[in-house]
Amino acid sequence: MAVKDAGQAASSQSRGARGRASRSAAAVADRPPEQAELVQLLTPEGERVKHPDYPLDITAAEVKGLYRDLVIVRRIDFEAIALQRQGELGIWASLLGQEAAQVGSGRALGPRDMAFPTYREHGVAWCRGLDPMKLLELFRGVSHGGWDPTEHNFHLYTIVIGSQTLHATGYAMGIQRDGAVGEDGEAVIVYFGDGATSQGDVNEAFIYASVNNAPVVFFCQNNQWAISEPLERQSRVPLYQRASGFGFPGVRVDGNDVFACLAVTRKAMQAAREGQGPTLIEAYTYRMGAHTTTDDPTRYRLSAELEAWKLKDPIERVKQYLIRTEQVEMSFFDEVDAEAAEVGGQVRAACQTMPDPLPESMFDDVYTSRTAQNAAERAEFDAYLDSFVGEEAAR
Amino acid sequence: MAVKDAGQAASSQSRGARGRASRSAAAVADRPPEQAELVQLLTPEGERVKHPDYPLDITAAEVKGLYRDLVIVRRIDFEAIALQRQGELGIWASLLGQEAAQVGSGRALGPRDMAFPTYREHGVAWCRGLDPMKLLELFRGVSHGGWDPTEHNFHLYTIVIGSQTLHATGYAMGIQRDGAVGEDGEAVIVYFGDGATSQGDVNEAFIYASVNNAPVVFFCQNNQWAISEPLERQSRVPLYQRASGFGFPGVRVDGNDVFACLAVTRKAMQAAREGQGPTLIEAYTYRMGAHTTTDDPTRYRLSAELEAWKLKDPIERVKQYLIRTEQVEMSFFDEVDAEAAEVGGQVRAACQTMPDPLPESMFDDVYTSRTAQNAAERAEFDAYLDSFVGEEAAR
Amino acid sequence: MTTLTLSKALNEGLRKALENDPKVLIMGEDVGKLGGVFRVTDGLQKDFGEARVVDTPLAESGIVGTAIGLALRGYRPICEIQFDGFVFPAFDQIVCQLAKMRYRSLGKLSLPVVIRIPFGGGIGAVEHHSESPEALFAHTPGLRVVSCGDPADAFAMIQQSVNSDDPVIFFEPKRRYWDKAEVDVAEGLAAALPLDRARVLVPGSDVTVLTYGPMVRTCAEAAVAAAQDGRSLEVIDLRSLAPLDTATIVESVRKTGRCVVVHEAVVTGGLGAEIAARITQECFYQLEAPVLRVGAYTTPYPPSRLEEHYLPDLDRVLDAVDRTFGY
Amino acid sequence: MTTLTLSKALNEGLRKALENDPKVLIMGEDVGKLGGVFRVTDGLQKDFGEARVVDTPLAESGIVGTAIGLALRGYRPICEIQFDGFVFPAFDQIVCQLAKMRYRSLGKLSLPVVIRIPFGGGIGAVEHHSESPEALFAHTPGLRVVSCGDPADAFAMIQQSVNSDDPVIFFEPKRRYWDKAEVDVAEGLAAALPLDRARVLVPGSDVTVLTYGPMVRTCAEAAVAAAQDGRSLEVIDLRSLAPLDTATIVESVRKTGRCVVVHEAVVTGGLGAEIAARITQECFYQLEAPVLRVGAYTTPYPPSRLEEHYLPDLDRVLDAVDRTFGY
Ligand SMILES: Cc1ncc(C[n+]2csc(CCOP(=O)(O)OP(=O)(O)O)c2C)c(N)n1
Ligand SMILES: Cc1ncc(C[n+]2csc(CCOP(=O)(O)OP(=O)(O)O)c2C)c(N)n1
Ligand SMILES: [Mg+2]
Ligand SMILES: [Mg+2]
Repeated sequence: MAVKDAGQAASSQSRGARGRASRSAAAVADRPPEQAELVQLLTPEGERVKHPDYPLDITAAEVKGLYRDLVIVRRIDFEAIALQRQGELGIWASLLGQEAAQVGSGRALGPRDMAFPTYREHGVAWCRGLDPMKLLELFRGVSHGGWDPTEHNFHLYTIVIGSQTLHATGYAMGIQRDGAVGEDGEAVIVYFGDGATSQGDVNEAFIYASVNNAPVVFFCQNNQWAISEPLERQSRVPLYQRASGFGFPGVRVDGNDVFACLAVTRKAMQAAREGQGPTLIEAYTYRMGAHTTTDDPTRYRLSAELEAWKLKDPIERVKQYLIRTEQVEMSFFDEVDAEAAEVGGQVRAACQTMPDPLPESMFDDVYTSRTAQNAAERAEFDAYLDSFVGEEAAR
Repeated sequence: MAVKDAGQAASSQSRGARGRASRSAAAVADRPPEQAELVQLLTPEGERVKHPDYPLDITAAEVKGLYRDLVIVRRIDFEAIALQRQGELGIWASLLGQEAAQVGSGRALGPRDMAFPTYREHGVAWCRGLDPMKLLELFRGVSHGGWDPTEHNFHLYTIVIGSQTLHATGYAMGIQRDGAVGEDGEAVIVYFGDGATSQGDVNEAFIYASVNNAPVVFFCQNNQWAISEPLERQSRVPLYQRASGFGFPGVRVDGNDVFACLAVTRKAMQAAREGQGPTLIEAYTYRMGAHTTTDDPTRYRLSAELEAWKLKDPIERVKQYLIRTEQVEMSFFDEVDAEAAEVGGQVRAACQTMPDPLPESMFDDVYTSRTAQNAAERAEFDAYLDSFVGEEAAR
Repeated sequence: MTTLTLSKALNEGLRKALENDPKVLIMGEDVGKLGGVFRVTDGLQKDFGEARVVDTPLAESGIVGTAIGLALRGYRPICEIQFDGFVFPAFDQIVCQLAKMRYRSLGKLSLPVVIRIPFGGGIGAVEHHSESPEALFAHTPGLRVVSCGDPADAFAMIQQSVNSDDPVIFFEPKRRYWDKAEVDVAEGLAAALPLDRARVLVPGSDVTVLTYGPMVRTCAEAAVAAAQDGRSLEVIDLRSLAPLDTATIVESVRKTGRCVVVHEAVVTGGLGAEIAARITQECFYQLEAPVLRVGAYTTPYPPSRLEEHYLPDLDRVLDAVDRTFGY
Repeated sequence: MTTLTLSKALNEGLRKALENDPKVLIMGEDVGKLGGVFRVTDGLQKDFGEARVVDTPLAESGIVGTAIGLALRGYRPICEIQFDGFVFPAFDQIVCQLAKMRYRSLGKLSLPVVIRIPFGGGIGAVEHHSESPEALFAHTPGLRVVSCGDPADAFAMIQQSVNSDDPVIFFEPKRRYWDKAEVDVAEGLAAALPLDRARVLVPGSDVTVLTYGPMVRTCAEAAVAAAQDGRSLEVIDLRSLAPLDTATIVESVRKTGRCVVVHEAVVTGGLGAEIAARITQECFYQLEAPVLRVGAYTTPYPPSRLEEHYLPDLDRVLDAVDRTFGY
């Protein structure tokens, strides 16, 4: 069929050679080759490697702490998936595979820094000190979030893709106006996915951040997939390069390497705090699970890909490193597992006994104070509910 | 006042050193220096210069043609401003200073190429063969455009900043599906301003164009101002560099040099037609007049800036080149002036006698066929109008 | 006749549209291999190729904006917006460009673009996945806004929408995707009710109940329940929300003298307001009671554990019917 | 008392807000040196600095999105959208984020953001510069939507909006920017009518005329004209479009028994629909005639040479008043 063929031609063009080399006046020719440097400090085999720009002095206690975080957040995630299967949660967005990106970046934050998550940053939430139950409330349908973002400097989850990047940028502009940039400054980190980079809002955030030189770090977890769409549907060049077009630095880090994520985020946050403006970090990682518990990835991706990434597991390499460097007793791993199991058990128990919100609560918090209309509707609702009480009693 | 100071600190940071050099892993360090190459083929003094990537063989007749275009579009613009002052037009957006960018790019198009303008592309409209009256209809308030875009492959003016970049990209995706890419292919050019580069839509267009490798040329007339806002409010790096972040070439051209605009656009269009995908062209120019006839630029910019740009006038340099190279008799300039005056006179006369649309016409073309509601509202309107006829007769 | 879910009926309708006209395209997030999160486009990319069933970047303004460009080039794109709550990034392209291009061009340009939006709640979803924004589009001249209430209409109306040279915002009642009914897939569109016409679903004499989308089934059930109480409801599925089929509505209300409008959207400023205002104007002397509106309360959509209280249901419809007899 | 144009009254109100609270910011396109295309922010950047009166990039979603972030950090941003037709790129941030953040956070977060929008037609402008999109916001719970009709209200209401901890969409009647009236600039807000209250502008007894924004003056003039014909109009300036001050409205209509709602927006699905539906429900037994709506026809905004026919004017208001006596 003619049109179909034309279409195929169109799509093969987009994969074919683009003849860029012959266009020397074009800016693109000056870009670095696409095999971009991936900052890595710990290999999948657990070997420590050095990087000139990211020296990382890390104590055994710190490494153990990171390992503990990684194991616990994976366990919480695991429990949540099980709870969803049992009908206790409406849905769950798993972080499986992204633990290092989240724990590494989350542990790079100071208490006064502010974090803006998407809907998948359970590991960051953990690092910030948020009670995991708050996350479960959301996925259970008991609240839309409802925690106090100022308590742990961890904003509410944002579901509309990309929106929070502008909120984070505005917040960072507020830090500037508060005079809180400079020595002992504050900064913001905002999380988003590879798919999110296509949204207008995210690109506008890059613009507002760069023209204002705002203290915000854009942390993109490139987990290779936006639901069923591979990265090629969003970009034909590595995502960290996007930043250069807006005039600020971009860096790609091994997102399964908790050391590298920690070091790269620390440096970018410190630069932001000191007034050096935004950085885009692309954490190159992989979504090991389904997009959410309602998704079926077997429809769109090959298991071979998954298998390849399993070899790069973010937790295993820290374990190997600890073993290799003899920084721990073997019992340490069992202790962490036991602790994780306990946290998991608490999560499970608390979720199963979580009460539903009161029906009338749906009328609360629409405005600062209750409006006449809101009060009238609520009264109408109460009366309506009451009308059943008699009926039920009569039965 | 503390907050004010903090704010000032914030804004001075954005101008100060950003310590980029010390962040070597960052992509930005690999970018070319900011004194970007500006493609120029004709100096302000009218001297022809060569550029290795843009050889331009141009006959005397062609140069004369370009000169004629430049003078005539400036004259139409001049008439329109006068007509607005006389109350014949509601508003006018002047192209003064941008003639070369528009004529150079406009003359680079083939008849089958499609152009998507903003609201200021009167010079491109001229090159495409659109009757200037159509533009005046819009600015007079007689229509919202209303010409047939397929007649001259020149789309309607678009007023919402940036929207048309997506339309152009979609159109280019249609060209791909029609199999009209390749030898003897078609391509699209879309115009937008420096301010427009901040809109989400424009950045989304870059994404759609690049992942599809669509045959579209993004032609940004950087006239240094978005109404009262200088370029620094939109970007801290040259705009042509934006493209590299999306993985396609960007090039900066002297927007007051009609030869360079012609050559650079020709090459980009040809690349697009052949399947090499999008290019961003930044035509570096200057808005010599007010943003529109209702604007007062003395409120926000210094006349010195204007004076400096006057020396780079896009028409004068072609005239000097023609004189210098002795390609024309001096009478040629008088002939062109006379022709321009005649076109101007026609425009003036036609505008002054342009009838208002019929009141009932406002009900037309909402849907393909008239809906019952539309018919009812129209009938109601007719009856209402009729009710005055009696009254007026009675007076 | 085949028994199809509403989702599958849409799928079959889309398949016909793709078969009938090579210019028809489907575009959206995850519409390809995945077949959309509700599987409405299941299998279509496999059969029609990646150039006709297009997984787009994650950017809704881009989806609609490029669809407009494709339409200008002669294509007939069908855009999928993944959930109701994610149409807003595309709002500007829809209301300023899609809706106005014909008018702007004095009729020289047509934009035969369909925007499919799964809408409404009741599926236990998280925030932004249960919205009912149809009134925002119905207030925008130049758009056709429709919603299907059952598989047969889903099958026919999606094809009619694709055939329309006007842009169509096509609202799909997501909680009814799994409802089944008989659909005549072989049948052409000749016998189908025109896209802009309401349908008297249940004839009746005491009260007119006007509804659309997910509430069609609810109201049909209400009619059955009311009949047991000896009350005869005339249930009308509006189908076209803009323009409204005022003739059918008015005819019914003139007959019954009572009217209840039911939708999931927030009552305040919802489509029910327009319908009530218009009916009151046209049937002032026939109305025995004011037109009552049943819909969501004037709050954001609550967490899903509360949605059964928030959304109208059979009881609230019957309650309103009762109240119309209180005047 | 000083004689001020509505534009200058807003300017003075904004100045007070900036003076009273260092957290108040103004942000938008061209609000700095230029003072906005309508000069509403004239001189404010000069006096309060670039950190408090901010020329933003040309991106409305960015304006509102970063304003939300600034509000989360404790600031009180006032965003200017340059024209009504350019608010749509920010629509997503407004309806999904700004309107819902308090609800989402169970009251823990406030977003005291004001979005100023010059709206309406009648100034001979090109496309997208004469829109009346207020109904789209009034259908969105969580937003306050207000409009001022004269300089005194402009001065007070803009300050009240800045003081509100709820987000406020503030519609400014652009064709009345140059209307002059006495304003007491020295006076504080204590004596001002609360932001959510309607005002009986012209007391009367025969017909209630409800309106807001640019049509306030038109309706006041209609009252004068009607008085000459011996008809007494009660003109109410709604001021708050969401939530509506139903008490004031209902009290008036119960008294007059007749009502006309006037706005520039398209009648179909406009705010008048909600008002008419609600009045009919509350005043069913008192209404002598259906609530009539006067507004724009159901078409896109036409070229400006036609706008006098498209927009409601004094004659069309009087015509509707006449018609309410035809029942
Ligand atoms: C504006 C918007 N459009 C669509 C969606 C539906 N949606 C939810 S997640 C998702 C994919 C996100 O991909 P990515 O940004 O890579 O993040 P990831 O889920 O992989 O972490 C989509 C399309 C949404 N939430 N918001
Ligand atoms: C979405 C949108 N926002 C705001 C405006 C108002 N506006 C019209 S022109 C303009 C400046 C445009 O600047 P630029 O893109 O540089 O183009 P130029 O006018 O300089 O050619 C603005 C803000 C608009 N038309 N559309
Ligand atoms: Mg992803
Ligand atoms: Mg400009």
